[in-house]
Amino acid sequence: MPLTETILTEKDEQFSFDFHKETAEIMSGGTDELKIKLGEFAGPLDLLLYLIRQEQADIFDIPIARITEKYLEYIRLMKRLDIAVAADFLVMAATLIEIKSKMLLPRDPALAADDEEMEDPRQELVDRLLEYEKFKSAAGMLHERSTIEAAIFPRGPIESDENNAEIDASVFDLLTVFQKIVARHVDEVKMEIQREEISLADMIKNLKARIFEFGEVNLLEFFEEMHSRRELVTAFIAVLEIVRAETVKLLQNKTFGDIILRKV
Amino acid sequence: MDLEVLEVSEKPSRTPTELVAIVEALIFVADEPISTRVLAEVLEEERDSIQAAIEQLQSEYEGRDSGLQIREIAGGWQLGTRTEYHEEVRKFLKTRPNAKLSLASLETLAVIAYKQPVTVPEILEIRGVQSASAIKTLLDRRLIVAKGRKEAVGRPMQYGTSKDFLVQFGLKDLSELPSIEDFEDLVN
Amino acid sequence: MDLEVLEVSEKPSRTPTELVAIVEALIFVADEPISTRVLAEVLEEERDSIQAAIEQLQSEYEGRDSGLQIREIAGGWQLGTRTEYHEEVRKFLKTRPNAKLSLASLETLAVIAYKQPVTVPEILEIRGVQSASAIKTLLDRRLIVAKGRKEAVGRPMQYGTSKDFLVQFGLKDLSELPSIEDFEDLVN
Repeated sequence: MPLTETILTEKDEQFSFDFHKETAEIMSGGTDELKIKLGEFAGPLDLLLYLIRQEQADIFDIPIARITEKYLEYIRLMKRLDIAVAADFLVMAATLIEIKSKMLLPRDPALAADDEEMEDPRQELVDRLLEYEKFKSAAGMLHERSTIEAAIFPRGPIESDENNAEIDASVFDLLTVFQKIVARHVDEVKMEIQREEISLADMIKNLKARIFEFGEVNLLEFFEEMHSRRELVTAFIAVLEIVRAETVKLLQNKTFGDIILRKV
Repeated sequence: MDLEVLEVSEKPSRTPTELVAIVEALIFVADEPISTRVLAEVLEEERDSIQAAIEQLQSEYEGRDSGLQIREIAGGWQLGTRTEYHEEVRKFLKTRPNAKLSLASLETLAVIAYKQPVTVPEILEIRGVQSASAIKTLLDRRLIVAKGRKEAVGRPMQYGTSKDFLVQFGLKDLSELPSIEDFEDLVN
Repeated sequence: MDLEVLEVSEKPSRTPTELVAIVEALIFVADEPISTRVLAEVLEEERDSIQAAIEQLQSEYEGRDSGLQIREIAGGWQLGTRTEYHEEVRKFLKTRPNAKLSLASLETLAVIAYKQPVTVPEILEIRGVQSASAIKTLLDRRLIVAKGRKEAVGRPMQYGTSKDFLVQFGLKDLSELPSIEDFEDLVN
């Protein structure tokens, strides 16, 4: 079933955004440059702010019809350029069209006179834009800070850094890895056939030989080779034993990343 | 002779110069920023003396135009190279600057830094766009951590910034971040 | 105009003070002793200038009674702490390992956190390895506490996580422990 978002405007003009088949009109212009620009928008609010600025419009008095039109044009262009248009961009399109139609409704003169503070249909959007823009500026500040920090280097490793083989991973990392491995072997366990099991001593010997030969061993790959749950547990204990007793370090480059056993 | 008195007087007596030197040595060997509190405890000195030693050390490094500097970061003191020499250092280490964070990741990080603890739906509300992959990136780079659950429907996980965030962005602590309201002036 | 001449004249021009600072920065970031030859190559300077810079640096460190020294080791230069302060350095390094948990302790803690209350034989069954020393470490560090005896053969002691555990991991209560489901959305 194609994922389609259909929006009706007051002129019965239909914008249909089909994630798979959308073929919108071609917009003229230097597409390469636009492609880069489009890719840079961090979200619909970002795009909207860009359009408001491009139109030199006042954020507190957004010309909603013109901005909506521009916004929809951009979405069409994104599709034309094969840039995946996230659902969030379409939700914003719908919001804009809704505001636009509300603005076109004639005001009830009786209500308007009574209630001075009748809400501008644009108000909520303006509030969101202002709030968002603060964080966008804060992101810029963070970017500057990280650029400065990247120019400062800490000292190189020294001897005392390595006097304990510890793992820099949270409880969650460890649990995730073990659960992943066990889950992967659940099916195999069901068909487990009686076979000669490798002893813990042999497992440790094999693993040591491998670390010695290659310098490092990817733990996930190593566990992958095990034929049964029991062998897997033996392998896991072997790893724990080696880390405790030997000059071997456990490394993990990123959270949920592969864990590497490396010779120190 | 009283033994107890002897024990009390065993508190290390160091000249100010020695204390400066020892503080320098400890800041150097520590593999993470080391706090004034830890220095005071290990050396059995008053925090004020430690603070004075660090200030002395900083001005020494400044005064002799050292290639290194002592900075306060993530609640502790750390030695690092001066920014002026980053080209030479990078050339020597043959490193490239870290992959920069995307605009989406930086925005998500800004929201988390200022609104922490904050949930995924709350981030969506402010950014107007799904931020799952940005959050994954930030977790991978250890810039954010899980901070318990929110007492709301579904008890969603909340996120906050990590110590690595302070280190990578050169902040003493979170209060060093400019107030989010300060950015309002830029907006208008 | 001759291009080659232009290239030659592009050699970096640094003041002696700058060169000293840069040499200091490179010795500091290097992961092993760095030789005069390597320094000369990276910085495109004469070996004599490098040698002079190092001598200058050494006498600066000497002159100000620094806690650090520049030593020649294995044909290269390295920054290290002065031997006089080894006692303090060692004392500091000894306090440090406690900050982190060993893999065995972390493993045991994870089992206790997710399976509590749990007995030693039960932990053995799950981990497949004796956990006595890890349990002792965790008890010493007050991360776990005894939670009464199990009504089973031998009435073994049961263990669970402590209040300190919650504090250290930033959890309000045990229900805040992350589960796989919390992170599944992000990983996809």
